[in-house]
Amino acid sequence: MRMGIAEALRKAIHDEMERDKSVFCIGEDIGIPGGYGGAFTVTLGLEKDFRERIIDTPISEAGIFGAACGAAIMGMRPIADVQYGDFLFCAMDQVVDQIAKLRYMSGGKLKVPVVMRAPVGVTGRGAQHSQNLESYFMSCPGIKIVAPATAYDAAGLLKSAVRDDDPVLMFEHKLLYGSKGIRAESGSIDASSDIPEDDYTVPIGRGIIRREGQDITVIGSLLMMHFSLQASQMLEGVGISCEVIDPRTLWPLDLELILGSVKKTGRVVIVEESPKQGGVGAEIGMQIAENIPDYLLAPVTRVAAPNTPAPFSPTLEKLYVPQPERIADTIKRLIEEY
Amino acid sequence: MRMGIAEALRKAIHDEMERDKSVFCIGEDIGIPGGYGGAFTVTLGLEKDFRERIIDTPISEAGIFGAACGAAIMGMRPIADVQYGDFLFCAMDQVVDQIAKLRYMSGGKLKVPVVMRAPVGVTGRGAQHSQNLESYFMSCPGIKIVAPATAYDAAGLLKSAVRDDDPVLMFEHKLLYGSKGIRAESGSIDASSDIPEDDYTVPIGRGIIRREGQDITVIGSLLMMHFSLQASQMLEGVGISCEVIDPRTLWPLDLELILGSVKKTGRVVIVEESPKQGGVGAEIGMQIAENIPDYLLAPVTRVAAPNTPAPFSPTLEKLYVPQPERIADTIKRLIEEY
Amino acid sequence: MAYEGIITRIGKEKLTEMLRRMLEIRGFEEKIRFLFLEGEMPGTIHQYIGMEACAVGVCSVLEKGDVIASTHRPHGHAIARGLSMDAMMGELYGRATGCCMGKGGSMHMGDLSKGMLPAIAIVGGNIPVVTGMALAFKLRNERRVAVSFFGDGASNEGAFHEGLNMAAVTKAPAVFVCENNLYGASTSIKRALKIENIADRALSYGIRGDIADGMNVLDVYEHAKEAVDRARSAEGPTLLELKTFRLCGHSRRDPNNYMSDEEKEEWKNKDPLPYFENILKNNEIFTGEEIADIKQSVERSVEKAIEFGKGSPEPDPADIRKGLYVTMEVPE
Amino acid sequence: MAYEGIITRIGKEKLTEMLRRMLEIRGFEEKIRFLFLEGEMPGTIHQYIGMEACAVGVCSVLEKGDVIASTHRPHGHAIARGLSMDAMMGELYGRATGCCMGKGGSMHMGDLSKGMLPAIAIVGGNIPVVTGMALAFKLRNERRVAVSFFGDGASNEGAFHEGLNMAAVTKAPAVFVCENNLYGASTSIKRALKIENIADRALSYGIRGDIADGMNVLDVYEHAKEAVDRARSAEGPTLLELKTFRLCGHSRRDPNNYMSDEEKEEWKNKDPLPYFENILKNNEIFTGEEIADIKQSVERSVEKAIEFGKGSPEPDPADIRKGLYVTMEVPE
Ligand SMILES: Cc1ncc(C[n+]2csc(CCOP(=O)(O)OP(=O)(O)O)c2C)c(N)n1
Ligand SMILES: Cc1ncc(C[n+]2csc(CCOP(=O)(O)OP(=O)(O)O)c2C)c(N)n1
Ligand SMILES: [Mg+2]
Ligand SMILES: [Mg+2]
Repeated sequence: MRMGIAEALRKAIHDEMERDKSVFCIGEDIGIPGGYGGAFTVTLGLEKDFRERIIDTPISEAGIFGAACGAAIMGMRPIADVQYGDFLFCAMDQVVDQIAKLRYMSGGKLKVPVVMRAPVGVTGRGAQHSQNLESYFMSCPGIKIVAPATAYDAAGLLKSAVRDDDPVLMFEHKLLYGSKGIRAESGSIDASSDIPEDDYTVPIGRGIIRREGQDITVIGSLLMMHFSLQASQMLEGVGISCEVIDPRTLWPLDLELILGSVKKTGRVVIVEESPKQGGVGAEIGMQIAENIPDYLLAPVTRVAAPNTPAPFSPTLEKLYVPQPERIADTIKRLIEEY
Repeated sequence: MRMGIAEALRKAIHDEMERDKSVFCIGEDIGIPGGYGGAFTVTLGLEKDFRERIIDTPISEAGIFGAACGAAIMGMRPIADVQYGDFLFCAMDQVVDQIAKLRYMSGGKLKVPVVMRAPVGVTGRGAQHSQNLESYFMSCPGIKIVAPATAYDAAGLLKSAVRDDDPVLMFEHKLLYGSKGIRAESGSIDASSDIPEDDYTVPIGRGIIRREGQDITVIGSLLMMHFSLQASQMLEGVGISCEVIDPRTLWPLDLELILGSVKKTGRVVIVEESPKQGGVGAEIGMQIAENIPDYLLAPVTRVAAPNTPAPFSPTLEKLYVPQPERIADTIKRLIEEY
Repeated sequence: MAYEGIITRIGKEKLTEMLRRMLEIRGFEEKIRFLFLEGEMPGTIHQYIGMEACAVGVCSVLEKGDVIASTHRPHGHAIARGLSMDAMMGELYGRATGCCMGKGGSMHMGDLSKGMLPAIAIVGGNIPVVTGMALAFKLRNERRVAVSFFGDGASNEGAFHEGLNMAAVTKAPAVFVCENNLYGASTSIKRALKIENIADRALSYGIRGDIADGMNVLDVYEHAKEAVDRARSAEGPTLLELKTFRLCGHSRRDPNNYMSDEEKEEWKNKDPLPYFENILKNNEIFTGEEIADIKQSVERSVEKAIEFGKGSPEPDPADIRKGLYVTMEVPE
Repeated sequence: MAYEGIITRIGKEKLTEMLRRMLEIRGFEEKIRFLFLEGEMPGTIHQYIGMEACAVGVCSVLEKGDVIASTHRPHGHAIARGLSMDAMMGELYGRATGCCMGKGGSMHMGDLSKGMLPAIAIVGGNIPVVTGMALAFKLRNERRVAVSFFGDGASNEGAFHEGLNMAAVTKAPAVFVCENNLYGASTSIKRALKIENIADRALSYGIRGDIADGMNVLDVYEHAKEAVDRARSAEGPTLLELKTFRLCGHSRRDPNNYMSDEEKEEWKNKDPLPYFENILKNNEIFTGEEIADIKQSVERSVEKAIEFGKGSPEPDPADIRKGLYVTMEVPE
């Protein structure tokens, strides 16, 4: 059935909760009758089937992620979420110091199978509701990071994450949810997929080539994957053939896929929605520059937001987020110059 | 006078508090009579001269950094500290969302001149007291990040930070403090300098060449600067001439200095004490790879800790932190191969 | 006659201002609600309809040098503190004339030069910041007060705990105003905390806790006055709980389906505006016609503000990199 | 005879174990203190001398399936919970035989298979985690209890507030044991909070607060029993404050110069070990000689543990990359 990301995630969570009694959801406003099902309707209605296992909490992010940590250690499979990724900062210690480290500190004796869900993206709400936090967690050993750009991947990765014995942090994009009704987002992009009725998973750690091409590799996650595809389409007209890679998992990176593509094309652009400084693009880019410098016909190049917080003004916001045009321009320039 | 970093910082803070009544210190155990002067004696005894302006707080990191933020906006010049850098995670929201963003959100109408001090380094205390948090803040627009490796720079940068109208985050290294008495650290490295009696500053945003060389550029901060110097000395014997750069400021990077050096040597190794993943080295390395790919005779190379938390065992810890030998080996290999 | 004493004490001039501000908030919020639903205004909004007595009651006791901090729901506080509706509307439209030059938006409304920190949309996030603002006043021996507005939901955040405790131990001249509107987004306080009165949490910090009727601007005024006076006289912070209610959705398009009809009805009957208007009429401060006149004038100001906002220039593209650092350009 | 009732209720076997555990803690801590000062042991330590009655009193009421979580000062809790001193010593020496295979160290002592989470050295950090452990028990309808140990200082952390409140609203079977030793590092509670009893903070969460004499293991036992029983019977969490004191420095080499001599003297006189020994002697549970015998035996165990630790193999260099992920190698 055709589903948007919100709907596909809802189904995947439902499936997992049905399959495994140790799965539960914990977060703010996730299962209030008459409420929203979380900030973007992902858990809407789940409380009807699983009242005990949809835990609505006070507004206490450190409490939520700490509780998820403890429950996971005791054998549960919590799915904890924040309404906006930005609020992970309020739970940062619990995520980075407890969830990510406890297993290592224990000498590998315990497990912390937490799933953490966090909506990201610059979407008309100003600086404190617009951050793409991926880069903050790229420095954190002990967690896996996934970032699905389609409904198929979202559901498949969610299931993998729930079944994974390690902590998994899943970034979702507000403009890709396809949330409906009062929770619809303006400026949304269609990320819906045909979701099989039968159980399936998408493996953590595997990227995917969204479009094959010869001249240049373009790497982008979440919204930037879609914008990269759009840019590639634009460039088709001028005879530039782009290979678009969706890493899907940011840690561990699917280096084999990435390096393989860049070996073929010799050029690479990494597209990020967040500021360039210390971004995910730095790590991906360095992996390429370190590992296959001899294949590079052009410098590894990043397209990213300016090194500022997100401005509110829609005009400025549009300049802030790399648009397909800007991505295409960069690619064109790179092909022309090298 | 010859001083270690702790002592030099103490003098610098004293000087600044004397010079400007709006400067005050806020933190845990920083000015308790009979206490420690903070975790590493930096503020020891300052309460005798400035009782009102040395504010000992409850154990409340979000409270400390939030309060520093508010006071700074109202015209004060707070110096806020955590006992170990790791605890910044407890204050992460206040640092990243408030301190770093409020000026931008205000349309540039207010200022947040906070100085934040955080000791880092892997020093025999296990996973939660050993993190080098630089990389977590490299993604955060709105703050400046400094990391002095010598007493001269520590005092000079502290003064610059206090006088700077923007928020400055200063990372200090536990093994470089030269703390004395009951607070001495085993395994310490001498980072003392002659500190002029007269006022001086070290500019934020300027790196320094610690040793000139021809064959390769080695970039390292804090303890890794000292280890890089040691590695260079080892390599002298085998005829390899290293240029060692101490960035001193991590954001904004002194790209002119770094790129200039790499243009000259054609090779670069970036040394980090923390895990390689998403590290500061990724950003520095990408800047080099993006900007001057044609000058590179060898791939930009990182030497870093493994992608794990810090283990407690001293044997493992020593393998975890890049030692001068490992740095030297990497350099040698690079020179041999390219 | 009820409220005679306080009415006399406050005086007609101030009462007029209070009524006007409350009407401005109501008029402003109703207008932009419409503009949002029409899709003409960008972003998201959290509105203050029904809570007007809280902001106006508290801000009416403040002096010029005082400062307030707000939340994701800041329009009411901004108007009550005296920000111009023009500059607010400019901000909502994301224009260069906005009080934050278009950089902030609805959730970061504020203007420090008017005594209001740009609002902090992280729930609970402004609380330690207000402690620090108050601390600055205390360190400089200034008789100024810092006021934090936040919700019932915010009182469950760690920042609330740390901020109040730190204000308590430093005896900072701060007032912590908890607008208890019984819900944090869709979550009833019954689910979020096991006590009836958030003011009782003051006991954890050894500070004063107090409660006022957040639907009655005069009651808010009296209790706020006591709290602010105490802070100003170095008697320490107060946690002041205002019992109130949202007569609107949590954020735009929220139909409040998680509230019962009886509950909505009950609170609708306590609407602070007719309540206050009646007191004023009963005490012969205003006639019905005079109030109608004020309403008309308010409506004109709101219309004017909308015109101003809509007609204002967009920020310059170069602005994106402006106003971050004081001392340097944004590095590439 | 004082304490007759409870002495009878607990019974000799358990009393023996309690005394032995307390002596083990004391003996262990005094020995490693020496080893640290000699520079023979790596890392840093926070010791439990003087607080033995707290850990032992609480852990004595726990059952096998229960779980505790500790802090930067975990040795006492670990011994009280029944971890082997050998494995602890192995950990302190950073050896492969340590209870965390040498990866944790002093501040992360623990062993979940023994009912103790590896200690969390972030002050206040274990509190929400314990709420979650208790929540797991509740969700599965298991009659198990989770216990958090933390200090007076920790009660000022946001994590305390969020963790307790969440336990309250979920009615999680948890007990929050605040060891109030009057200092957080060098900071007196007088500087850090404005109330006398941390137990009063329970009022903020609508849960039960209680206070026991942390220098008297029998009093701790009684109050802990009530709290644990209530948690086990789904009556909700308790904040249990134990009034206690450090009869040692905060961390190694700390001379406690921030404490007054009178204060130190006063508390030294309340040393929980002689206090308990006297009760046992007065109640004719043990003679002085029997106690001396136990002490000797404890001393031998500690010596043996040191030998074990020192003599244990270093971790394998490859271990550095082991035990992080369950499902994959550490990526390069
Ligand atoms: C730290 C944080 N968590 C969650 C949110 C999302 N959020 C925005 S408003 C809100 C409810 C706030 O409730 P309350 O504090 O009672 O204020 P009210 O909205 O009722 O005025 C939530 C959960 C947020 N902005 N910040
Ligand atoms: C979040 C955090 N802040 C600060 C510290 C540094 N620190 C370690 S122990 C300690 C004092 C703790 O006091 P308390 O909670 O009373 O426990 P006690 O040491 O007295 O047992 C401090 C400040 C820390 N480990 N974690
Ligand atoms: Mg509310
Ligand atoms: Mg204590």
